[in-house]
Amino acid sequence: MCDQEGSPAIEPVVVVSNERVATSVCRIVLDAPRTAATVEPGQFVHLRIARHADFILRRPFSVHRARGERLEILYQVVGRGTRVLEDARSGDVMDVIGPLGHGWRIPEGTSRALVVAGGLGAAPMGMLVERLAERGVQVALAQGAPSAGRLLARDLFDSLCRKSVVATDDGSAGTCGFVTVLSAELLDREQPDVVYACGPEPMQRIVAGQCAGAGVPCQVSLERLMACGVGACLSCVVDTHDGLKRACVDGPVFDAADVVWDSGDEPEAV
Amino acid sequence: MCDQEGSPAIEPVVVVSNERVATSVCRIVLDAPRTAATVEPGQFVHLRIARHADFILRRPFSVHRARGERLEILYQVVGRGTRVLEDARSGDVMDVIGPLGHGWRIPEGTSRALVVAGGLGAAPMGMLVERLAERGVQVALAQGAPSAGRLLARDLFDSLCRKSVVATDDGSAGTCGFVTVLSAELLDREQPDVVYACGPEPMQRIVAGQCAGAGVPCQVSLERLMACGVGACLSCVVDTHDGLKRACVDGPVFDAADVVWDSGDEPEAV
Amino acid sequence: MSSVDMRVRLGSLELRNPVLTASGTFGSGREYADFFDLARLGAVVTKGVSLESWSGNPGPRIVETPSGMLNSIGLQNPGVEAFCAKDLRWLADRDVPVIVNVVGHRADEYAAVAERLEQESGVHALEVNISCPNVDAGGMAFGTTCPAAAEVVRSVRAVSTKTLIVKLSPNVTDVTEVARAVEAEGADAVSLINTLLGMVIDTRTFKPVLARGVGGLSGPAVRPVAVRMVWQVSQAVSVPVIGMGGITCAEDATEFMLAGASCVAVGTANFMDPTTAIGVVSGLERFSEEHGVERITDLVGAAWKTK
Amino acid sequence: MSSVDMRVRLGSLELRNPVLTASGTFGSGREYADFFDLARLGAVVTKGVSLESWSGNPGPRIVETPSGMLNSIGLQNPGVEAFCAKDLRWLADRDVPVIVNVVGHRADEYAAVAERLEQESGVHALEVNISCPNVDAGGMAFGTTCPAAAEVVRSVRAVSTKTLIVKLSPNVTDVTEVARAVEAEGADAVSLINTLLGMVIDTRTFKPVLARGVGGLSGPAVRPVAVRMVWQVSQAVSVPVIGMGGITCAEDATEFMLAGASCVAVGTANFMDPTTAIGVVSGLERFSEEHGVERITDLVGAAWKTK
Ligand SMILES: Cc1cc2nc3c(=O)[nH]c(=O)nc-3n(C[C@H](O)[C@H](O)[C@H](O)COP(=O)(O)OP(=O)(O)OC[C@H]3O[C@@H](n4cnc5c(N)ncnc54)[C@H](O)[C@@H]3O)c2cc1C
Ligand SMILES: Cc1cc2nc3c(=O)[nH]c(=O)nc-3n(C[C@H](O)[C@H](O)[C@H](O)COP(=O)(O)OP(=O)(O)OC[C@H]3O[C@@H](n4cnc5c(N)ncnc54)[C@H](O)[C@@H]3O)c2cc1C
Ligand SMILES: Cc1cc2nc3c(=O)[nH]c(=O)nc-3n(C[C@H](O)[C@H](O)[C@H](O)COP(=O)(O)O)c2cc1C
Ligand SMILES: Cc1cc2nc3c(=O)[nH]c(=O)nc-3n(C[C@H](O)[C@H](O)[C@H](O)COP(=O)(O)O)c2cc1C
Ligand code: FES
Ligand code: FES
Repeated sequence: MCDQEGSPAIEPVVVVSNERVATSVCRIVLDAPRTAATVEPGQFVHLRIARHADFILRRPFSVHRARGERLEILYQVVGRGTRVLEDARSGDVMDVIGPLGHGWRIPEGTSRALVVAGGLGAAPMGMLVERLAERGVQVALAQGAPSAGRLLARDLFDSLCRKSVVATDDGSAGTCGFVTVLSAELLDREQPDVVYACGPEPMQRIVAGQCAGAGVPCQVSLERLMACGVGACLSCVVDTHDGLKRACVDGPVFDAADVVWDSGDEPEAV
Repeated sequence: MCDQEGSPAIEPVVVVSNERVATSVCRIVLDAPRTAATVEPGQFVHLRIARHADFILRRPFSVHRARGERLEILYQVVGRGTRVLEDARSGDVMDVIGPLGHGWRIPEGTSRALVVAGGLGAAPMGMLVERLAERGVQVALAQGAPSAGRLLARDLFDSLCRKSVVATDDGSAGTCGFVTVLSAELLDREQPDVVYACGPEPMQRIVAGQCAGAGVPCQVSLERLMACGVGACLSCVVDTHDGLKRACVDGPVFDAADVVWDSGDEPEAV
Repeated sequence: MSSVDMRVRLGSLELRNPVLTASGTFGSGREYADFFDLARLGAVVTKGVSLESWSGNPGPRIVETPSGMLNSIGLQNPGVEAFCAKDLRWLADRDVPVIVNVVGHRADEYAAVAERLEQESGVHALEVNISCPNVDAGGMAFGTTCPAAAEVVRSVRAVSTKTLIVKLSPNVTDVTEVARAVEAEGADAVSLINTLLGMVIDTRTFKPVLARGVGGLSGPAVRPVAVRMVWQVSQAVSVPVIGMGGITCAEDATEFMLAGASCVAVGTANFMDPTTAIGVVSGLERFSEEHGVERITDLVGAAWKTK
Repeated sequence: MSSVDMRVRLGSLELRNPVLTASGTFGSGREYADFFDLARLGAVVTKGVSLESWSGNPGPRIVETPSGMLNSIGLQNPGVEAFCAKDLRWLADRDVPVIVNVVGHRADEYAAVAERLEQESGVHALEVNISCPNVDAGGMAFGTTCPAAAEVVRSVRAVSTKTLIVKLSPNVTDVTEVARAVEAEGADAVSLINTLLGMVIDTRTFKPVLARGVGGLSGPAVRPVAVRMVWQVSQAVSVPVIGMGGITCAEDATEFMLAGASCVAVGTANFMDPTTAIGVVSGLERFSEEHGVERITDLVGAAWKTK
């Protein structure tokens, strides 16, 4: 899809709506004609949440959906910026740089795809699932979250996926456990031509391993702290077998096989 | 009045209204029961306009009027803080430290007073004129501004003052020229027992000189950049014949005769 | 009541908690007594006190900067006698340890102030300020070279039995050198950072905003520099470090303690919210409880100790 | 069209306006070509280039701070050969002067890079970076002592006929000493400030946020320190000064020019708004017109010259 990806620009955007859709997760809809018209699945925007605030950097957010002139973003409230974003009211003006990065790729002749989303990893999957459905690809989707209250975009996924299953850490919905249990099953049962994974890095690493084992190509969307978002500052590097890459322009989507995953002794897991 | 001045406290306040009342001047009404109940004419509040902004200090504003549980502030939009303040909407929450400072004093047996206000110098005169009227003091008021569109609180002053005249630099209202022309006249014609002056420092210096000449006691309200507002940081010092004083606690109102006025070669004048 | 042991030691002095006020930002404490009970603080650090009265610098004395401010107060103070008669007398009844910030133009002036304060039982410690950027003679001039710093500390140490804290300047190539030099002269603790030398120019007048031209930068803007220096100094000396620079809340204070500070001081933030310091006290307590920290001192230097 | 003469000189190099990009914040310019025509800049300053390729530091490499950020990129770059083949080739067609930021672990490495670039007509000036706080060997180590700084500049000067700019570190007691030392070795200009050494500690992990621990502080937070140092250095040396540190708009840039900077560079602000630099160009032009300034150079040092 990369060839179709439009060149980035700064676009002033107007907040259309901004409300909570799950525990500590909100959906903000932005009026952003230019970006909405050119963004591809898996790309992101670099959002300037506030001017004259005590934090200066933009914040990168995947585009969950683009409908008409509007962008839809799902964001989790984790720190200063997202706390300020949560207070945005309809009519507020901000600006984005976008569309940015290389998104999901749909290999020629793909007929079956498996989508694995952990937590906010569901955010970049909205446009992807829509595109896959358009292309007549049969989609199986496995979503994981800490609890039922944190599952995202269920209606969208249920309506567009042939199979859509969930796992929660506390068992409050679907299978009790990590989404990686479901991905293992589905990888085996659905025999997908390609797997798309996004979520906490340890989860992506595990899914990448499962796909490597099954010999199925896997794409992952990686998160890094980003300053410029356009490839200039080298703050977002990802270690790949082909050297250091920039998540903002060479990614955020990478072939899992290219990524040099770190040891995996992180505390968290999904 | 000082003895009556309440001890300062931090009070969360809610914006009731905030609108433009003159060229580049707005009036904000704050719901602030404690401060409104204890503030005396000439005192000020130290307003925290925003948290998490790139500017960190509070901003000092005179209380123009205190009615019931509400404070009325007249402020000119001059920089970062007041630009942000201008965007405040009703319902927004801020906090003030107040009431602060020593306000206007009404000497025993005052029967006639002259009030001289230049520009935003009208702000601290609202409560003063109200108090003088309550005490049955006959008030003559001279107000100056660059142009008619910048005259403030006309209705209040006209309704409470026996005599209320204006001067504008461009002659668009009242006398064409500086308010100091009017103050000279009124000082002579009204024979006031006391004169109250607030406005740009050069104007206050001139009025102070006129009063000294006429042998009439004069009080002035001086502005200084303020960090703490409570007497701790020494950023607001005023040079007096009795040594350095702090505008925030020893003032902002001083006896003009105590102030060591600087040379007076400032560019501006009123 | 809290289970956390909040007590900390500075030389022979024990404080009920590690939260102090930064010199010059809290007056003599009196100005903030309307807002909370000073006895809830670890100690009050007074503004700079000199032998004779100093009139400070002409105004404007402050200007705001992004997430910070510049000040050029210039150590205005009534001199040690008036200080003892007024501020110290008032503080005596407040049940809070008092640390007096000492300034001078020459080493012997510092010593003279220390000598005068030696008689005052109400003074629990001295903070020798060799790092004020706002005076021409003395101040920072002493804090930026090891020999000069050592000389001042030596002369004060010679006349004072009180806990001796030396306030270090961040405007140096290697802050650990000066820290070692003053430790060698008998300092019981070091405090840092004082302000970073800065300037703001008014594009309307084409002149610096501050009458004196330069001023000292403080506030959240300097916090990363302060944390870095506390990290360096706490590993270079064995005496306790008092960390400050942009602390606005308990989380900021925790950063300093993890970096190696045994105590923290709240300065510019007092102007933003007069209750910041006690908020830091309760916040540190809560943080320690949540993290199962029994003694607040267990946090000190955790960022490098457990390395 | 504007009546203001915006041209400035750096040694033998004439720039069409005084606005540059700060090294490391603008890539090779290519990354920002989508946002505006680079030919509108005074010059593009590239990221640091070393003899061989450097892989930089592990991540996280950045963290935000109040009105600023820390970075510990560590001069990741493909080495001078790859730089010439890719970035320089691309820049060649852009009708904008190119200033290459040069880094090395040893003086002879700096010289080797300079020697290689001597052949490149597409390189208009070198900015010798002796002030990067993010590498162990070299970098800031050279910028904090006069002899080391002098040695690097001498070795580069010996092999390069290009306009030589030396980038100074703010992490020193007296920045004017280093400035004089490099001027004496033939520097055609000095640029400052590089980043202030800082640290942020994560109170959840008890460890520094940056993998390397310390990083370089940049952004609006440091502006007052930068303006002060430009003010000092521009009065201490006779070569032009390139001022930077927290510039976000024309007014900020004006402060630097009034303080004594002949040119200004926009760094961290590019991340906030990619069009900041050209906004500064037009803003400086407007400001000059409004103030009846015919030559932009008339602003340089006005804050102290007219004293
Ligand atoms: C390409 C890309 C796409 C993203 N898409 C989404 C999305 O669709 N929805 C969503 O909720 N989040 C998304 N993120 C993460 C999002 O950018 C961060 O959560 C956000 O920047 C946090 O900002 P803050 O000011 O609230 O937190 P901060 O106060 O800046 O930091 C709070 C915590 O969040 C972490 N954090 C900050 N920035 C990032 C970052 N860029 N990546 C990972 N962790 C970070 C910090 O390390 C810290 O632990 C994306 C990140 C990238 C790189
Ligand atoms: C006791 C007192 C009472 C005041 N009452 C009023 C009032 O009723 N209405 C009103 O409009 N203003 C009043 N002021 C002035 C007001 O505080 C400033 O205009 C305001 O702080 C400017 O904030 P800013 O962020 O918009 O401007 P900044 O960006 O901070 O500065 C913009 C310009 O305003 C000047 N300025 C900033 N603070 C002050 C200050 N404290 N005093 C004088 N000039 C300042 C600066 O020097 C600069 O030139 C009062 C000041 C004091 C000390
Ligand atoms: C207005 C003001 C006055 C100060 N006066 C003194 C002083 O008299 N003696 C001193 O050692 N430090 C003085 N300082 C420095 C502070 O004590 C502190 O070291 C510095 O401000 C950094 O902390 P902060 O960022 O929390 O303010 C002063 C700081 C400010 C802002
Ligand atoms: C991400 C980043 C990378 C940088 N890389 C370099 C570099 O390679 N060489 C250099 O001399 N300075 C480098 N700097 C310092 C800047 O060029 C500049 O001196 C400093 O950031 C201050 O300017 P600013 O506040 O406008 O960013 C870098 C700064 C940042 C933020
Ligand atoms: S965020 Fe700057 S290079 Fe990726
Ligand atoms: S503002 Fe701090 S003493 Fe007056």
